[in-house]
Amino acid sequence: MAQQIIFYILALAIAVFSILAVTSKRVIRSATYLLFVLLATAGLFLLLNYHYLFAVQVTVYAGGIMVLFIMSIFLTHKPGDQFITRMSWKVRSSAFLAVAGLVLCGYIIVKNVTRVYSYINGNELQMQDLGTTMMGTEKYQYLLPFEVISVLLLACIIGAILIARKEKSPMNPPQGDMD
Amino acid sequence: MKDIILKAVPDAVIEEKQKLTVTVEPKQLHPLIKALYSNKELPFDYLINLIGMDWGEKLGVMYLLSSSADMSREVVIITSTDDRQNPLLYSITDMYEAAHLNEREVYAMFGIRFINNPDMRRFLLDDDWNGFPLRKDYDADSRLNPITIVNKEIKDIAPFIMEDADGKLTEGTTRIFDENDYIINIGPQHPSTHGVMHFRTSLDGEIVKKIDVNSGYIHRGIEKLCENMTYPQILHFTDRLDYLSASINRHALCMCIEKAAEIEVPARAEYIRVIMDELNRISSHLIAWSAHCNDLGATTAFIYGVREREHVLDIFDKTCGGRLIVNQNVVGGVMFDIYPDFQKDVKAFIPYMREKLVEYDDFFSHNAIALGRMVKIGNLTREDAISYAVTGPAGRGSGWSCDVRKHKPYSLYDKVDFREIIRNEGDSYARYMNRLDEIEESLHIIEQLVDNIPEGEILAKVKPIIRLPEGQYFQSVEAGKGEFGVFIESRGDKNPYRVKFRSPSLAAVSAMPLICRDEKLTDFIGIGGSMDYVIPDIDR
Amino acid sequence: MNYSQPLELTGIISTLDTFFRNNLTPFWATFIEGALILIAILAAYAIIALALIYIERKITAFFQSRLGPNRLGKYGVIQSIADMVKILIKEIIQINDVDKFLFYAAPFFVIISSVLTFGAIPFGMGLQAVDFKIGIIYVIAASSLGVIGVLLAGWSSNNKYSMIGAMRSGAQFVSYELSAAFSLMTIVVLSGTMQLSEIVENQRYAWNLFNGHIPAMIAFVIYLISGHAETNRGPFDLPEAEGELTAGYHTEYSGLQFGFFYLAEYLNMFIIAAVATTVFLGGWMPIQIKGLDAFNQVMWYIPSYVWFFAKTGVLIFLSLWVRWSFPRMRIDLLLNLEWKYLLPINLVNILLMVLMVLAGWTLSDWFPGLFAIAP
Amino acid sequence: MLKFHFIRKIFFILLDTNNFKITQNIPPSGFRGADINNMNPFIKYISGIFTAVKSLLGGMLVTWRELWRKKVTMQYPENRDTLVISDRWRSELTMPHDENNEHACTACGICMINCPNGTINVISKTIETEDGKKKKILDKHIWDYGMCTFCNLCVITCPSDAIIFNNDFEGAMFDRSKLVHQLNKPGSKLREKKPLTPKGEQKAP
Repeated sequence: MAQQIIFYILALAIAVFSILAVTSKRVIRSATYLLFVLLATAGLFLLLNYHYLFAVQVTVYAGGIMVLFIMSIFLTHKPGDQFITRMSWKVRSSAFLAVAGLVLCGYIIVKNVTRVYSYINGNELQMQDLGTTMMGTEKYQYLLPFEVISVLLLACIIGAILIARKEKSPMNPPQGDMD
Repeated sequence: MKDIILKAVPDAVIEEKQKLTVTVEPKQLHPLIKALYSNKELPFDYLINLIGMDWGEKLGVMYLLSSSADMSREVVIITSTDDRQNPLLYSITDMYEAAHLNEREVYAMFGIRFINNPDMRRFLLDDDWNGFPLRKDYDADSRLNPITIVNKEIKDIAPFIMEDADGKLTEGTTRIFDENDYIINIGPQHPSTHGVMHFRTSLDGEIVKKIDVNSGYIHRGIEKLCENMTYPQILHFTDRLDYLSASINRHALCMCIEKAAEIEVPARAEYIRVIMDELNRISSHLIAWSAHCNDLGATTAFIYGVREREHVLDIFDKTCGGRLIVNQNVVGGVMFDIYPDFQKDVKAFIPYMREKLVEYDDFFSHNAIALGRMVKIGNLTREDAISYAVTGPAGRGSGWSCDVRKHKPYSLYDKVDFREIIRNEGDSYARYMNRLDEIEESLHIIEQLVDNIPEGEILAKVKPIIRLPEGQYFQSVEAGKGEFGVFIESRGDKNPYRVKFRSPSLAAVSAMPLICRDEKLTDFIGIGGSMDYVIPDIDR
Repeated sequence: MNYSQPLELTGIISTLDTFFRNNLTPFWATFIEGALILIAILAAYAIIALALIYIERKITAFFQSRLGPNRLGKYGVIQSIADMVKILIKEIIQINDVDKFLFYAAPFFVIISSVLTFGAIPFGMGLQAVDFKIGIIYVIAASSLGVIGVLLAGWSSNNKYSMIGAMRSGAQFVSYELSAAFSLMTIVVLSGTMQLSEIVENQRYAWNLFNGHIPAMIAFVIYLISGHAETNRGPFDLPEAEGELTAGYHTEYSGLQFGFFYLAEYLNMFIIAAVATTVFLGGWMPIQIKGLDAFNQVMWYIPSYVWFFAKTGVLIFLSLWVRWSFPRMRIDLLLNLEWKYLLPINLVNILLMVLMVLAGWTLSDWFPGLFAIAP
Repeated sequence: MLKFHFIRKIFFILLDTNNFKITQNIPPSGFRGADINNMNPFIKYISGIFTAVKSLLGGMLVTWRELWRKKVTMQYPENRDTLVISDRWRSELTMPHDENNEHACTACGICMINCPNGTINVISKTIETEDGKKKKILDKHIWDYGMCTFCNLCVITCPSDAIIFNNDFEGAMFDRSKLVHQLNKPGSKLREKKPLTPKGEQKAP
């Protein structure tokens, strides 16, 4: 019963803050509401004893992505200002996309409901298994994708630095060697 | 030198007073100073003091110029205008950066505007102040300038008067900051401005783009007050200028009066004065060190420095009953003789201080973080130091030999042996190390004097009412922050006609916008600590 | 492990647990136990914070040749309680032109993140509220929430100083979190588990600091530095650098809201020390020498929480010592330190540790008779 | 809302390594580390770390030693009995009265004239002495503690050494009007001429 109560509280929080996140007129507040949604989701994982997912959700989404979000919102123009959505075709198309996404998710969930159920009732995942799965080279193990993604990320980082440096160059002509 | 002057301005009036004095018409002022500034043998590139004057019907300015190479060579240049309604004189800011704030101060106090000065706002006073306080016909009625409790917007618009090639004057305004600048206020109420200083700082991210210096929040009108007081009464004001070098400042004023009144100071008094001066310098440098460290974030260092200073203050306390405001020098000698244990206390202090200097070295001078915060930060070149008239440990940190004690020895300084500490790096670290080394030199001076204090009187015979003969009198000393100067114009009364103090801190503050440009905001505070200014010295 | 441990709290706790389970339905038993744990954690949080504030003021004073608080109570011991009362009854100043919701929410982020982390610390045998299998990741995750509070506080205050402080804090936190996490990961490689209780258990005869010798020591130093930087203290207090930013991101806060930031700052210092103790210095485990049963038994008489707080106390003292000896860093020096020194060293270090563990060069591999747990 | 322009800038600073000053290339004068100019970059990097750590540990050693030294704090209200205030300390202007309630002030007003900021107010009254001569004597000698700058001019100029500064430094009051002191005691009168003591004895103890 306790689990159910907590589940309903979390579900309510997710629902309310999701709506607030999209209806708030201030982008910085939207980001904060989104953060609450992500935290509540992490709470759901915790409820399911998915500790690793919980921690990853908090670190990556709440700690990492949201810090990035907030910092980049600070960098945008006037984040505290209320904005007005004028172009209604955008609203309509997003509504359509949202509904489509909902339908898709619903379909997948309904289709796989039994399998999801068995996952939930399964044993807690061992960290060792997770580690070997990620770093292994056999079938259903992910070393190659892991490495590919890290190379991709490295490329992204280098690209970002290049772009950021370009911004300065007209004011700051390159001085001698760049070490 | 006379040749140069006469060659530049044939009809200049040259007089041999206490200093070589040249009087010229306003039109000829700029060519004359230009000639002095740019002569090859001994360029007069150091503007010691810029003094506004009100001679009754005429308003004018006196320039005390000197050469950075040989500071004992000085020349006084006087110019004046009859027009009391709209007095206009020519600016020398194109040669001397130090003239900027000084000319603005003269504008605030006398209403003289300077042609070609790009920023002719009033310094030390509000823009809407009624009247010009240092004029003789100033109406000090408090109803004219009521105390307001409403916030005043600070205007970013600076007026100027420019003269073009064919002598046409145009008035205009410039903006100090762009509209899109991100300006933050460092001060007037700020933990690290060392007083009530107001730097308006425009930032580009963390980097300081431009600084606008505002001061005058504690301006007390000391120069005006002096005009209505007798000479002994003026003395106690000097303690309240740069309160950290109280004794040294007062020494300067006393010497100025003594020279003018031809009073011979007893030898014992001279010894006591110099020892007190050097102790005062140590305490001033200790505070500077502590405050600098504190500005860099090392609170502990602050407490250590103040702890050592306490020993100096105890000696002051026992000698003359004052700690910060020492109140020791009077015209003709010193107010109090040394107390019986004076020598013992001083001699105990010297080894103690030496030991602590080593400790400071271990604690802070080589700390990797501190080095990162000081080395190559706040660079002030020798040329800039001279142009901005930054003297004292800061000027000597830029490689400029500017110790008044060496160049224009006064009191006993030609008899004692000490080194002038000069570093050539010109950064915060050089200024920092200079202070610590100067503490050692001061200890060395005290060591030579303390055992040899001659017996005798401590006070010369002085008339009860001191009247200085008519004339203009100058005296400079090396205060803790740099060259402190006193100028007195006397009309033979018991009151001075005009008193002006040269403030070393004003020069240090005026250099701040230059050396802080393109530094980080964090370092701006640290550089401020390394320049070591004291605000009451600026807000006289 | 059948030494007698008369002062441990495990007995009381298990008695309570059996009592509740026998007399109540499982739901209510869990509920009441949860509530008790929550109260205990919050009480410990407040008490430790008050104690730390007093200790810091006192030790700082001793470093600075002063006496510190000495007016309230003997040696000023109730000074920080008086300060707490003062902060509680202080007015919370309403500020115009702030984003009210975010402004009031920000302190809670900071304090909740530190309470969450606090709950995972093993204070002693059986004294651990949350013991996940992924304990270390949990600690990293929970502590990473705090920076959001700082960012929001700085932004919503609508004050330029606060804003600069918040931006500095963001840059600083994001950078140093990497180092802190990597140095903890180095030890995860060594002990082969992320569960804090197991990590403590594994250090019975050899602390990780010594077991992993060189790489572990490097990791230890890096963890202390970056942990220090994460808590915005010591030479890394740029976000609130009172020299230039008056108080940085919490300039506009007053009363209890400021109290939250203040408490969290001290508790974060404690948490960093506690995690370092747990991971590197054997946590609550008493000093044990294999083979010397008499000695071990004597050590066990000292309760485990005393061991824990003693070790943590040493690290806190270290942190205070560093804080009051050094000047403040500058933002570029700070980022230099992280990106040019700590992170590369850390990456090399983690590789070194992996090689060491694979090659069997740890102390417990070399001298299994002395240091290994299993024979 | 200008701040966001600025914030964008701050971000670029963080990314722009050109802004990072390389501070350790040239050792400043008095720098204790090894000469790091002519080394290869890797050794420079490593030796930089060691020099830095060494200097930091040196700083920590100083604070460590300080931890065990005697503290310098004076605990003021408690140490009243042992507190030494220098004899020359100027705190409160007083007019010494002898056992006959007599003082030395002739109400000449020189102290009032010499005071730079009007702290002293000497109010005199004219009475008729027994032999019928009119004589100016002191009525009230008013001194404002709140305005005094302790410049000591009144004391050194007083021709009859009637006033001195004493050592009672605890002069704080809750009411500003209490700072205005009347120095002569009620009913006191001018001391009869005594053989003159050499002037200046009292001033410089």
